[in-house]
Amino acid sequence: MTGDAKAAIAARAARELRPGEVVNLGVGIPNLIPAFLPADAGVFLHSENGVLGVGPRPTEDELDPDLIDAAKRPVTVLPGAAYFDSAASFAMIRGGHVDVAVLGALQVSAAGDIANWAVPGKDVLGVGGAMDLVVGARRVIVTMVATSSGGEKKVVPECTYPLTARGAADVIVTELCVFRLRDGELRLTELLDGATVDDVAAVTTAPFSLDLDTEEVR
Amino acid sequence: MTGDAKAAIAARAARELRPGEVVNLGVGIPNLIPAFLPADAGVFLHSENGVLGVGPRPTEDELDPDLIDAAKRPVTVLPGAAYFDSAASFAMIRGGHVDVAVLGALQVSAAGDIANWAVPGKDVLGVGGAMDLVVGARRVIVTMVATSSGGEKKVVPECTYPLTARGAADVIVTELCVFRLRDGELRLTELLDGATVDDVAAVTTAPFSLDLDTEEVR
Amino acid sequence: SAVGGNRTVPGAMTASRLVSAAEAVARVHSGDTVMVGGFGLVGAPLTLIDALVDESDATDLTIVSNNIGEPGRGLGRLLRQGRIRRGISSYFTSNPEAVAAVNAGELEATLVPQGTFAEAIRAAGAGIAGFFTPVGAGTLLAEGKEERVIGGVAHVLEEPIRADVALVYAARADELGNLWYRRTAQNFNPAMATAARVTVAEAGELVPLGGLEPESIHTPHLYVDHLVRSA
Amino acid sequence: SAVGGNRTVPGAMTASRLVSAAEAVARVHSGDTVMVGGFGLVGAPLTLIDALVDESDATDLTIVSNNIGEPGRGLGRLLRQGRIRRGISSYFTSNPEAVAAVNAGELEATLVPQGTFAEAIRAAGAGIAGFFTPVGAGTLLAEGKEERVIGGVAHVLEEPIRADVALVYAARADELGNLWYRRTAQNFNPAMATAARVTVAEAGELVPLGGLEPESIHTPHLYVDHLVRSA
Repeated sequence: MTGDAKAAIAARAARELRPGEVVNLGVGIPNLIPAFLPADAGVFLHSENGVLGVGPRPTEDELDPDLIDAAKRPVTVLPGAAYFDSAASFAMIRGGHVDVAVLGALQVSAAGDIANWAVPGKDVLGVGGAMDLVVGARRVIVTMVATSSGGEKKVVPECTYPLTARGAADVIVTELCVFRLRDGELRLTELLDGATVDDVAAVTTAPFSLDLDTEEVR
Repeated sequence: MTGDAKAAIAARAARELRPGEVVNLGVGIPNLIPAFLPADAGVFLHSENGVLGVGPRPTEDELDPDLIDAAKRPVTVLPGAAYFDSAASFAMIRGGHVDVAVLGALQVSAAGDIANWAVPGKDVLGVGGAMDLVVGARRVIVTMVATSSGGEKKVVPECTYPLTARGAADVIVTELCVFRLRDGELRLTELLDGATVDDVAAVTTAPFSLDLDTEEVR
Repeated sequence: SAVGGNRTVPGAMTASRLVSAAEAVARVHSGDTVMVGGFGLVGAPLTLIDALVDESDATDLTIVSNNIGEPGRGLGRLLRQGRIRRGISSYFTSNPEAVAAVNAGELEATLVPQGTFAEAIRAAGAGIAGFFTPVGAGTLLAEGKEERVIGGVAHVLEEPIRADVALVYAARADELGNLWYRRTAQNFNPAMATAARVTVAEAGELVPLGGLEPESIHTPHLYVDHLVRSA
Repeated sequence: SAVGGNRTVPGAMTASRLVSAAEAVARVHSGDTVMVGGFGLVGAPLTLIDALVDESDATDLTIVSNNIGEPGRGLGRLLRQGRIRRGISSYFTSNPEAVAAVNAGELEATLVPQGTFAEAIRAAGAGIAGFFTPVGAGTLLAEGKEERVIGGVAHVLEEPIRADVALVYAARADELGNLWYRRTAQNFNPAMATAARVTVAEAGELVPLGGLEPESIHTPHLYVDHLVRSA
């Protein structure tokens, strides 16, 4: 998968975010999203290591070892930003006060189950805030390429990888399409970049319904 | 009971407090204690409405409507004081970080059960922080006159008033004596102001043992 | 997400967050549970309470507040109007009219130890569905609650205390709704701001964006839906 | 009191609260559980960690920390000495040597979701004996834990995470031990400061009494037993 495709996924995911929303961005594709947010997007970025109001990457002069995001990258903050401790930060997440979490996944099931932290047979030694975010955020947007680098299809009838949480995904954005979980059902709501339903079906083992007509323009 | 007797109880209770300790004082007799603390007592006063480092009562000029103690009286703070919210304040109490709570009681049992918030047959509509304090504070000192204004004895075999907590009292200071709960047993450890063991026995229905010899000088 | 914690209205744009007290209390509907900050009247959102009394018809309310005001002051005014069906508090006794209303069968009283009250409100805001505390175990206030012995000590299971609307007071707010509380006027306000679907903050003073030290913001703006200036 | 929460050593007098790093880490004994603040190395008490590595023989330690340092840095140094028996963390993966130690059977790993990790540490400090959270329910990390359906949603009962000694870092401390944290160097430090029998705070800067705004003190001094200056 090319960087261009990943950027396209990020660009489409960026359009899911509404002014005023508090958004937590995971590592990988989600971290490309800020580049696609318009200047007046009005989105507040939350990082679970204890900051609300994350700004752009710092210049050399702005670098501060005490100011990082959850991916441990140096960041800046915008006016009106706040710092808080990890218990308070996760209280925001777990209490339902973060509007959107955008994150990558290894598999998403037809019921919205997410597997994004562990591969069977490998070490399961790092979970970080993944489980907290997918359970606590009001809306969970999964951004991922439709197949793994090994060719495995990722939108599946049932997750076979260790679960992060059940029924947690609300939206899935791949390079081909947008899926939405509505009424407990996986629906294909938008085709991207000239993809066809057949293109999507070819890389999707989960059953899904077509709901293209009802997709709202945002 | 005269104000002098109450002051004497407060004076004796003050001697239970050690330098560096964090102490929460209840309404009534406990609130007389600061007058009996030497200037170098080194005690930090905690008030459960959200302040550590309570100082003397304010002068007219120092009065600040935003600065009260849990008895809703105006106070001042000392250098190094901190303010915090009620959840944080009670986390200190309930987590065992307040060294001493000094409070009044209606009854204390031979096992250290405390009843101090409700009288049978009357409204039970105010508990405040009483239960949190007697359960959470490391050491609980009960200060009270030995009998109620109606002549009822207050150190009893079993509490008949609604309980605040079981087994919570560590020390009881009355106008006649000091009792300590040691090894689950109520022990008379000190006679005050010329009182005799018979004087104490006359107003105490709880069984108690004599432990006068082993009382440490503080 | 699989689980709904508290669902506040998505944060509005900066400009619209500041509203009148009347507009703010219009978010309160009959039958709602309303949290009100303050320890006695210290730190209580008096402008919002007065607006609720004078400019709202919402009735049959459950009030979550450490006290039910004082006679004819703060929530005591709402009580006199007979619009409070139930109170959840640690200390009704500070308002004799609240005690009288309970005895007359006009006010349902749920008494909670003050620390459990604060912790249960925090729990609601933090997505905690229940917690075990030794406080209250074996007392009248544990009646009807699940008990469990943990480490040899009796504990009681307490549930979170949530609300539809929280009315809080902060000495300072910036235009995004970040809040800073002064001295002991903080009390229950920060926890309550996290525990309702809709949080309205009354601010004594509005400061420009950046006017609050980022490390010293007590309530970050994601908890605040509407801002009202103190009258 | 009927119940012991955490039992720290009674606060020492002002003058004696400031100690050397070597004196402070002498409070750590073999077999102890030690909490160490920091998100990665940001906000980690590096002076204290280095003293633990170089000036203490305590071994067979259980380390509670979000990460086990980095290779040869921070707690990664202690790991190389083979003095960590068990780690309780949300992310071992950031130190490949920790992963290798687990796979070699030299390090016992307890993996906890990061929010549960923070909340469980707070719970220990706040006297909460257990809490129900939906996070982790139905996953590998809920194995062996009590599950309960609350409001139609599966929850797991989590226990508090306590320690014998907590090592935390704060940018500023006053002479009583009040602490103020800077930017994202706050992270797990405030919760950990509440959750151990003995709390040692490393301070980047010591300020005079009154030098911290009383509303902005993140960790009041009653949580701090010993203060150490950063090297």
